[in-house]
Amino acid sequence: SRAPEEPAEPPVSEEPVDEPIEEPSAEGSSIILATTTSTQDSGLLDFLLPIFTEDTGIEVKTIAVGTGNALQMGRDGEADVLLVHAKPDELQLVEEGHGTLRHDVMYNDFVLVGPDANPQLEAGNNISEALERISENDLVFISRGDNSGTHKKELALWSDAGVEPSGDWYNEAGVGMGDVLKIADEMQGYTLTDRATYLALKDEMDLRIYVEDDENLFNQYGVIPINPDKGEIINADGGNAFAEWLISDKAQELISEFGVEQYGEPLFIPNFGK
Amino acid sequence: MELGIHNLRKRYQNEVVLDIDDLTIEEGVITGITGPNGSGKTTLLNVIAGIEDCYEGKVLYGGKSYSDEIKLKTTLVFQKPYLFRRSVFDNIAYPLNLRKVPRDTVQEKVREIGNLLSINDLMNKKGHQLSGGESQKVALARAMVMEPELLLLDEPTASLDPESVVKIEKSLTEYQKWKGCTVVIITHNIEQSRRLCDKVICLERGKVALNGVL
Amino acid sequence: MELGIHNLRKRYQNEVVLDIDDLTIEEGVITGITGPNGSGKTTLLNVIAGIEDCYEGKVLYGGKSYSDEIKLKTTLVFQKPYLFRRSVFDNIAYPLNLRKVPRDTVQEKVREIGNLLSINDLMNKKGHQLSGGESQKVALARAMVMEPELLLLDEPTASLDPESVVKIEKSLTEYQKWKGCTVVIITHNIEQSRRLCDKVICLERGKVALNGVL
Amino acid sequence: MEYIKQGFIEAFQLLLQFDPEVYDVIGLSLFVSTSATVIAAFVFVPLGVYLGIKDFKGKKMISRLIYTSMSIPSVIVGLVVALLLARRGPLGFLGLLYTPKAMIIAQTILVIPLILGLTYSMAKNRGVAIHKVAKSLGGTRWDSVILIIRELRIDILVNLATSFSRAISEVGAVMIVGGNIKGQTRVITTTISMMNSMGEYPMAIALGTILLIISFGIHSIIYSYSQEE
Amino acid sequence: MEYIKQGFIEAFQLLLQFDPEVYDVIGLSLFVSTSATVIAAFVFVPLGVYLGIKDFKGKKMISRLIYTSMSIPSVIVGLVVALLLARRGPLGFLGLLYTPKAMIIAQTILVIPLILGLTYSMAKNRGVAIHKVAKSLGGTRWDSVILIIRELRIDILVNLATSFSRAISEVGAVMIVGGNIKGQTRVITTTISMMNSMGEYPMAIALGTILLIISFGIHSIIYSYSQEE
Ligand SMILES: Nc1ncnc2c1ncn2[C@@H]1O[C@H](COP(=O)(O)OP(=O)(O)OP(=O)(O)O)[C@@H](O)[C@H]1O
Ligand SMILES: Nc1ncnc2c1ncn2[C@@H]1O[C@H](COP(=O)(O)OP(=O)(O)OP(=O)(O)O)[C@@H](O)[C@H]1O
Ligand SMILES: [Mg+2]
Ligand SMILES: [Mg+2]
Repeated sequence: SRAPEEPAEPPVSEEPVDEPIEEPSAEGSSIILATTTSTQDSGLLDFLLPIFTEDTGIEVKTIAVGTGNALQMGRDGEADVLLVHAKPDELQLVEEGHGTLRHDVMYNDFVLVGPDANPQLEAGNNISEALERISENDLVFISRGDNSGTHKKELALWSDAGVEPSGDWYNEAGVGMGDVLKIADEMQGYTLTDRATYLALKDEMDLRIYVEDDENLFNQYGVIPINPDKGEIINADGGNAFAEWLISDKAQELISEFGVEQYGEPLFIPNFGK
Repeated sequence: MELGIHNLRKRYQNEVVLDIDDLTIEEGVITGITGPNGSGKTTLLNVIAGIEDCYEGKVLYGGKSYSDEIKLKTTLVFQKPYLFRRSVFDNIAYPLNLRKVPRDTVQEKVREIGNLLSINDLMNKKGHQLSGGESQKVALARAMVMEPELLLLDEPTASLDPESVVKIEKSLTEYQKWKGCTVVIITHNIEQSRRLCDKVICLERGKVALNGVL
Repeated sequence: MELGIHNLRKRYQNEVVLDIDDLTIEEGVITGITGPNGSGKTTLLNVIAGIEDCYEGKVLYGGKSYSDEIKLKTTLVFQKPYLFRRSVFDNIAYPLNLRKVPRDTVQEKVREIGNLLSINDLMNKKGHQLSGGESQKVALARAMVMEPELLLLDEPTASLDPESVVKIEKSLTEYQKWKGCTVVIITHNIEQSRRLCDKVICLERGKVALNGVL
Repeated sequence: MEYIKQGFIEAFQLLLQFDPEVYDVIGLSLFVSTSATVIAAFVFVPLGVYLGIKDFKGKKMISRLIYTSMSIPSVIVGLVVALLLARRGPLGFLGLLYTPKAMIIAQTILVIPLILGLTYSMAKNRGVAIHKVAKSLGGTRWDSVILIIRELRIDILVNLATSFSRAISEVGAVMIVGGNIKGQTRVITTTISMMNSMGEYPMAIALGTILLIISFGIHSIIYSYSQEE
Repeated sequence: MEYIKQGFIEAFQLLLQFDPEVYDVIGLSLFVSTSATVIAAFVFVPLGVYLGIKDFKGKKMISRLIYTSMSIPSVIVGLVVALLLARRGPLGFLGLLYTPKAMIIAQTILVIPLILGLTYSMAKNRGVAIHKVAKSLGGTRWDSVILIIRELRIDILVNLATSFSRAISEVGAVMIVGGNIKGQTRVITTTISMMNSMGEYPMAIALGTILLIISFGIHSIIYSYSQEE
């Protein structure tokens, strides 16, 4: 089959080698988007990107990695634009001059999930209290433990709750969200997860939501075009175009529609400018 | 063990390399097989030894067909001997160890056969480091030590020096007389077959061309 | 090519298997090497052929030491011949192809040598499917076809039938006379060395025990 | 168990639906891994044979290094290639990262130790006798190399099929240097890995089954070739 | 380049710091992969030799299946084992998922095709001659198997080292069935993979280097054993 050879010659990706800056418009170019696995695994990007390419003519190469890795790629100038969820780190990135600016794009929310039926943990919708009870009762907790956006969020929540998470009950897994959920299910433990991944895997597992809708659980995604000063190959126009597009009314609308059909509720809630 | 060969036909691809209607090899004597190169001698011996088992026809051992029991009483020394990568002693002891012969007896028997074939000074060498003639002697010793009722030899003295040939021939006849076993030996040496063999079969293009006493 | 061997010493582990102070092998004649099994004949031939290159001492070829040029003019037929897994024709043609001999000439030469050794009916068989004697003849043909100035033969007739032995001996002497090449042949057969060899060297325990005319 | 059964069924459905996306993924897998194996083989089969039959000082060390290199984790290969091809890396100007070419490079590096090691060990065991004969007939060492490759071609083909299998079934390196970009660098294993983390087990198993079917096909071809001989 | 250099330096720092956590990870890697290799070897080395020397109907098919199975992706092995061991799976009552035992099971399954395939091909090539001799001396087929294993022990050891290398350098299966849980199921490759996704490249390269050092050590041991013979 000849098909596979086509991508061997990506029509545009090599052009910037010769004419890195001259490109007047981003039309017909391609950008590298470093993002987290949750945006890819949930199917959001597969839904949005074809429309973006249609609108702007810019092709997007998505590299879905951990937030830590994505941020590092931004620092190294290996990506043109980032879509990640670790707000403090993102702001620092911009402050250090690696990114030009940062926009809020959307959020989804985290939920605390755990095994069916545990009266010890009816904490209402207060995440801090729930975490305290987990540690007091030595209930098994699974942490992402991999510097991902989710992991960073979790650590922040522990510190808000004034608990030092350590001990036999606290397991650091170091794998992706889906795998952590499976581990939690298997070990009958608790974990903090983004709602999208939970919804996707819910049917395979005996885990239910214990805490949700606490405003501390909001998971803000931001878009950051990378500073073109970092290297001559960076496609700044493309990156900016992507950021602009994501916060456009059209894209915000699309985001709010995504997932409604399958789960009855949107997986991500657009919030640019809110 | 008397050997009866009936309607034996062996092909490689389309070529018939053995085609023997009826042949009896007598018990308790030494039978020589000779014949030009490529006439099927080695193939015949392999068939008798049960090494080659893809052929038409029948081979009967004392009236019975090939079985595990017969296998334990039969052995073949190959034209190109293969020795194990261990000491000559272990090579010769191997068939005895297979038969769970007690250690002391093994020691004794190996020494005995080593004396008979004058290879006791090779005992500590490795099997794969021997010269052509040395390996042939060790392979013969390894076969004789198990005291087979049917001993099949494929040109066992081809690479031996004349002195060794005399010695081995002598040992072989003595041994055969003593044990009363059946020996089949392939040789190109007419003098040798005259000295050793009670009967001689001559193959030609896979057929028995001559069968009798020299 | 005259061969000069000086202070040659070859060890395996601690054992000295060759120990020759001074030995000359004359140009343009057939020299026989004999001696008991394990006396070092094969080892000596391997050293001369440049196959074995880990030894002390010197081997000189027409006064010069071993070189690529000499290698092209020298060949050895092993005691246990190894044939390539391709047709006998291709086996024999191999050394000619190595030397980039034109196709037609290759055809012709292979047929010629095949006639000489009566192996033309084997040409289409595969090298690894031959009988012991057949392989020995093919290996000899493969060596002779390259018309070496120095031809080394390790028991080349050990597995041949008597008729073939006569034929090969005759071809070999004729060939040697015709080309005037130097031939060294290991044999255990005293009759054979008497028939073939102009000079005979007898090895014993790695040393030259006899060197002269039979 | 249910998932596994379902996976098999889906494998055939997938193949029969003639979904161009699925065939693109399969095609790219085949293209990348075949290219890597062929490129590596051209240099490293001869080199492996050569090293196997040559005696030289330090051969012991080389042996150990060759065998050691066989255990280099594919993630590390991917990472190092990615760092070299990255924009700021020494070869960044080529703009190869996240393209099939980068995947071929990474897999080539990945199969080199395997091809080298398997060929080397084959030549050491069975090539030396052939080398001796070639030498005795006046051949150079390179003549021996060619002869050995021809004599042992079936075994070499099996070794190459093993290496190809390793390449087409690995995920670490292609994921890092390819990035699993839809329509561009997505191959069977990166898709499996993604399906797995999305909880779509039957689909993952289906793709795994397809991979095994491909491998079976390749071994069947080699096998029937070896029978013809 | 900088990352790579830094990685090497960090590798030695890591080893010399005697950080118990690092040594735990290395220890578990060794334990899991060694166990898997040894368990698989006990059954599948003899079986491989046996199949290699036996002539039977359907041998061609078996050949192809054995070689094909060598290309099963480790992610699939991990996934299937995880599905079997999961609480809701048929073996869930054993409670093995996310324990080192599960990792051993997965890696055993992963190396079985490799051990079987390499042994099988070795026996087919070089065992048949030995089998003939053993047969001529009155040995059964199993006697031949034992003899061949002893005669070709060095080659078998090299094959096992290759299989071990595959096991210790793979990440797909152990990641899925082990979960990379700190202090419990974290091995070298899962840590490398995690470090990579955290963007900590030098650390990843450091761990990769350590893995190669281990592998080099193992091959050195085998090598010096083979020299003694
Ligand atoms: N594996 C094989 N495939 C095809 N033909 C074979 C095979 N083995 C032997 N042959 C052929 O079968 C014939 C008989 O071979 P065999 O080895 O029995 O001869 P032999 O009488 O022992 O000869 P020699 O005296 O040379 O040892 C020969 O023509 C040989 O070429
Ligand atoms: N690889 C080896 N390692 C150790 N010893 C060896 C090796 N090869 C040969 N030998 C020993 O070297 C001696 C000479 O062997 P060689 O093969 O030269 O004898 P030969 O004169 O050709 O004997 P034959 O007439 O039996 O062929 C023998 O004692 C043999 O055991
Ligand atoms: Mg024969
Ligand atoms: Mg010899």
